[in-house]
Amino acid sequence: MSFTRPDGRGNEDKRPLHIIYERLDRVDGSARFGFGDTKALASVSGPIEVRLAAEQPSKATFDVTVRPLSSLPGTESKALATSLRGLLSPSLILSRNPRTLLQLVVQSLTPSPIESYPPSLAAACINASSLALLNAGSIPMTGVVCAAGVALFRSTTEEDIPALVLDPSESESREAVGCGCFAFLFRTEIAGSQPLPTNDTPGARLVWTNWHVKDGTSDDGELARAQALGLAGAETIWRAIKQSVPQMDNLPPPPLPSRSTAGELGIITQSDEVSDQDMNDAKIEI
Amino acid sequence: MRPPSPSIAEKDFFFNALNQNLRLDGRELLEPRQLGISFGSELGHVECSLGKTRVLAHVDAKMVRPEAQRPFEGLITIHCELSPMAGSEYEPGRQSDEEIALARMLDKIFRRSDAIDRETLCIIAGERVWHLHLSIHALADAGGLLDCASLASAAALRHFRRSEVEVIGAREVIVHDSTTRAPVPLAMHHTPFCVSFAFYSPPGVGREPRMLLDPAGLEQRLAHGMLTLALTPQRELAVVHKAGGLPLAPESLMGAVQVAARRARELEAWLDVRVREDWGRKKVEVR
Amino acid sequence: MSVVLPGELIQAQHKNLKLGPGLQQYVDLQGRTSTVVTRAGTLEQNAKGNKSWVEGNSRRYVPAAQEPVVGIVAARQGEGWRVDIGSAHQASLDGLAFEGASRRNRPNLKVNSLVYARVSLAHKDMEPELECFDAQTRKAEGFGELKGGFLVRCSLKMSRNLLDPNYFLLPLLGSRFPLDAAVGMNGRVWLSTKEVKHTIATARCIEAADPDGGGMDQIAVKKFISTLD
Amino acid sequence: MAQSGFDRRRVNGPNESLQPVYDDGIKESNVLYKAWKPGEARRKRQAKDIRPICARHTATPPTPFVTQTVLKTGFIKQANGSAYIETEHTKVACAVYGPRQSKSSSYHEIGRLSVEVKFTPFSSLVRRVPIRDAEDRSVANLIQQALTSSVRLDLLPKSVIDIFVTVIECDGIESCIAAATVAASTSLAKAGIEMLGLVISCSGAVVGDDVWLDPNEEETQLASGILLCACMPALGVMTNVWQTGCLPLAKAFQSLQLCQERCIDIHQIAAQALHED
Amino acid sequence: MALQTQTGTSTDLNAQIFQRLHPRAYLERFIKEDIRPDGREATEWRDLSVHVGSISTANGSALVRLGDTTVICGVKAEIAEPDLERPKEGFLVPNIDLPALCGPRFKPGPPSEEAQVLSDRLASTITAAGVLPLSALCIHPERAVWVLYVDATCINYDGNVFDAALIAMVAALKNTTLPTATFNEETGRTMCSRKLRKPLPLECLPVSYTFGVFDGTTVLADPAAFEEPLLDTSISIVLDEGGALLSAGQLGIADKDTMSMCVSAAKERLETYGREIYAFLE
Repeated sequence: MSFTRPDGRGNEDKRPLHIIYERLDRVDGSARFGFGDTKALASVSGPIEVRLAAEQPSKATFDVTVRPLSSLPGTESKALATSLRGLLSPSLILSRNPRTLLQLVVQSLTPSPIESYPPSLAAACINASSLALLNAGSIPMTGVVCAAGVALFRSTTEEDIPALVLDPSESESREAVGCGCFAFLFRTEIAGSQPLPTNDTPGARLVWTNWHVKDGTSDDGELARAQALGLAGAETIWRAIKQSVPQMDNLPPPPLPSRSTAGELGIITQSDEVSDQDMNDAKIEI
Repeated sequence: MRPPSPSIAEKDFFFNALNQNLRLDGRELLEPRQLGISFGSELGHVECSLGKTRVLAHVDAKMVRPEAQRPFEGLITIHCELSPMAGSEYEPGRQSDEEIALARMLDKIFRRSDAIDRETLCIIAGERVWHLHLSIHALADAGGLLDCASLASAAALRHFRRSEVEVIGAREVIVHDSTTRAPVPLAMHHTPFCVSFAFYSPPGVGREPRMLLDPAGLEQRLAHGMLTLALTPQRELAVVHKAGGLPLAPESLMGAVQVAARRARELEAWLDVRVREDWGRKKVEVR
Repeated sequence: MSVVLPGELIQAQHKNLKLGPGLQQYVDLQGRTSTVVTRAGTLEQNAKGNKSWVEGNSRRYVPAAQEPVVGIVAARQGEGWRVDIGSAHQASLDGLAFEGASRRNRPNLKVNSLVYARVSLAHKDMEPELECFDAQTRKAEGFGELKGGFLVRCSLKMSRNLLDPNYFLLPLLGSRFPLDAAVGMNGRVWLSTKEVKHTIATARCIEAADPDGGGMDQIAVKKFISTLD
Repeated sequence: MAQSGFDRRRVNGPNESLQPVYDDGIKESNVLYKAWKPGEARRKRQAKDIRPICARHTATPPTPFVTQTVLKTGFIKQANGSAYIETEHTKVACAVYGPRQSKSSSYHEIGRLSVEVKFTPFSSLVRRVPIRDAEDRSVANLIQQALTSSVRLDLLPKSVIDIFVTVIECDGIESCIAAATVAASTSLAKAGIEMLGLVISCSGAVVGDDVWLDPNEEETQLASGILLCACMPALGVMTNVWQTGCLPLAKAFQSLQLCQERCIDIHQIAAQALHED
Repeated sequence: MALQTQTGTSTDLNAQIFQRLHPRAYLERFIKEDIRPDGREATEWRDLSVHVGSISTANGSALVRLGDTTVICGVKAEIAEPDLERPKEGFLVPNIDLPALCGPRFKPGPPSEEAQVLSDRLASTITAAGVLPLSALCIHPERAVWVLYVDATCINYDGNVFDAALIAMVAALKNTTLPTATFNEETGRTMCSRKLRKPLPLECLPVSYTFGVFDGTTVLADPAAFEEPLLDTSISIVLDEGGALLSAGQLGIADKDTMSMCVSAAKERLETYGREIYAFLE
């Protein structure tokens, strides 16, 4: 395929992944996930006390809030929050903590159009949520949900060979003929009929599809191919998440509050520690 | 859901320590917590930390028609909603008192104090102006949320640059991409910085309350009175806000203002260096 | 020892493998059992190899029977108290679940005071229950009201570390100044020292050594302590 | 004019939008009475006629004065009772849920009748911004007033009966309230709730010397006053009267009488609709 | 089907109580017999009817019935200034209301979460499918554009409101006419002429086909209100009038094959019935 991407990536290349456990002070788990500049931050609290009106007798109430980077959340945020709740629920064993609340907040860190979250940003929100849930470690899980965005381009010059690309940037998803997000639940199937798998990646099952094509396509295989590419992307994310687990512990020691070097009022510039460039200890690039 | 109130042990120990001029995190009475800042890849995206308190501020601009009564002025909207990410006491969909107080204070500090020159946001009088959206997201509230939010806001406003625009004829407007023409920083009249103090009534009568700069979580919750000052490095006061019933002598207030003024100068200098550093990095990228 | 994620299958080598936190067993239709991971962390095994669990960290306490906890009395309730132990539901503590307590002689706990107690009942459908004695011997065994001192919060893994007699921190601090501590599995540690500054130093060391906080090792903590005095 | 602002629970349009203005200066509504002068007769129907109810769905011969209203009951599957009424352009749907347990914690000796009215945004010529406004509430109050005394609420302690009305299209607000009242009472009957009688409602507009029954939007605008009456024809009692504008006493009484007479006819239709189900 | 064939009120009542207390078991028993509680087969659709133009106060309207599910949609056209960043584009503002009237689980008040999510899905489907180019709503660049408020109301809820509402919205748009409008630069006002009304230049007429997966295996087409809460997975396939895929949405665990199966089931339905949906008489 002669299609070339603006940033020079191959069709099946992701942007660099960022996984950072944020250790936000007032929640039970938090993490940031990014595909290049497309980033989201998620926090999880729970099981905590639930309001009586939302209490469920046989399982924990799972509450999801999604917030855009700019302005106020509208129906697009509510819709993504509802999808997140639906697609993450199969990965959670909510029945273990009845009459409690599991609270997930996802903060987009990337500007998005008012109408909707582009597929890669939605995928970043999903992956950040899974990381925050893993980081909280307080709700047992059946597996891990990972997601990736896919976009479809049709070349006008050549004879109709559509190009599917993984992890489209915002501008790519705007210009693409079609785009969407696919989320998969990675878990070992324990249903009796299947042989017990021995390889290291557990089986994946589709939990969310959100695929739109602008001019319509009568090619039945296109959706399946997009889904397969999404799965390939999600698999590498699953491995990256697994690699990141040791980072949940052990930050490098914080700089000692050495008053001598600080200003008169004790201002200590911590920027090097917090800024993105120097997060190497907590970041992996794949 | 509110966090449970501090235990008797914590409360007693805190006041014992205070009597010995000791703070729980080892700070001096007038020593602030560590500051941190990081910038996003686009302009106007800043995260600040003050100890464990963290706030994200984001500024963007959109062209709109001005209000009929003020055809020469741009618009500024501040969005500030607290989510449970900041703490489980902030419930989604319900406005808490803290949220209202925070939003009001930020409005006073940045909008009503005329921090930004709104006339420079005008493109064509009566036709087109810039509408700035400042969105504040509290990521973690471990005390001093307002100070951190105002610092993040100031940083985001300083960091932000809007696209250069060119007016051709009466109505045509060309917006230049940041790659063709350098974007323009906001014209700010002044940058107010917010500094908070906690006061504790001493045992015995007639003695002045003790004062702590930049109270953290437990310090803030056990405070008998709070004082928040927003002031510019040029020693102009933008906001004075006292909460809690504790009476203060004028000297205490003046003392606090002196400390805050010094702190504002420090913050200004620090922020200036940070923003310039980041801009230096970004310019290299643009080329 | 290997890193695992929820949904991964683990191979059970031992015949009578006992499963600890983070592992769950399923039996399929053919009667085969499989063991699946339910939380992220490292897969651990005891020396005998008959016990396995996933070591991870968490901040939120989910009550488990027999675990010691530090609680804050939230309210009086009938003959006893409701106690906040950091879990979703408050625990109940009976007025008679103390050493030497009788109908006429019950301890008098004030709201917001601290207790060191053991979880006597933990079930997902019931509110947790606490007791401040050993139910067999009816002896306090160190449980009861915690007077004075200070309360420090930490991650649950730090709690487990502090309860481990081989862990360096409390002995290290104890060698420098007299220190009383009651460690709860719920991420709460009660401290008491003669001098205020020693409590502050201890609290700061716990935070610095917490894998969820500073993550310092023994050498770094030693250096850190020397800056505090 | 729709001054919506940002509503985070809906898909939003621009901050401000205006109704189209036409070059002939005529409002879209003034079609029938374009060159009408005071004193002229009612157009298209007799003063005493109401707009047709029924007949489209039933084979029964039309009642005099009342020719073609659609009144259907039981069309909302999950409701305990429901009715749909259509009189030319006015279209109202109503559902009754209950009696169900009252959510309020305090004990009430008698049941409560709760009425909620909603207008669709496209129900009138000027778009209605979909936010509950004062009109929704005052219309709900009028319907509740008309119905309350007909229901045996004394038999339903601790309960609430929810009546939900959706106005799909409204051509004359008073007639619309009357239609909604008929629909609500029919729904209550359909739900099997014990009642003293069906409540029927009719409105009359005083235009010059005439009383025009069941006025449409345009006729309402010509009227010097409008009277709305609700009654239980089976018992010969009135349950609600409401009047706007300024009317001489004699005219008011005349309107009231005409409305009541017409209610008897509508009562027949409602009863028939219930029978036919 | 033992449940339905037995007669007598007490058995009916028992079946009703059984349905209410153990909805899952109730549905399972039907599915085992390869039939659904309302008598349909697994991939059978309910009857669909579309009526347009009955609301005189709207610029266009449609009433759609899908089985008992009834959705009415009205389009109101107003005039506004365009967004300065998109000076030649009008606005299309689709919303759906699920009033308390339409079913016992809905409450009066502002839109429920369900309604918000439905509105958003409808809006993004209509936008992504390119039903109406927003440039067609331009009256005068930068000064005046049409705003089409596409408001749907569900008046009878019996499941699968998304499919019914999408058809109602598209049909109402197809039924919509706009007066010719001219912007007067001197007065800054827009004048409309009543004589010339034009239909909207719709470029695509999408239809959605929704399926649910019950018990991980059984795919049910066009789920009814009773079935909806018992489904693990919901799948919506949107096709244009030629059968080309416009969007695929799915939430909940699904196999790879399930998706393609639903796409072909949707196409089959389109072949047998879909083409006449928007062929109504104006």
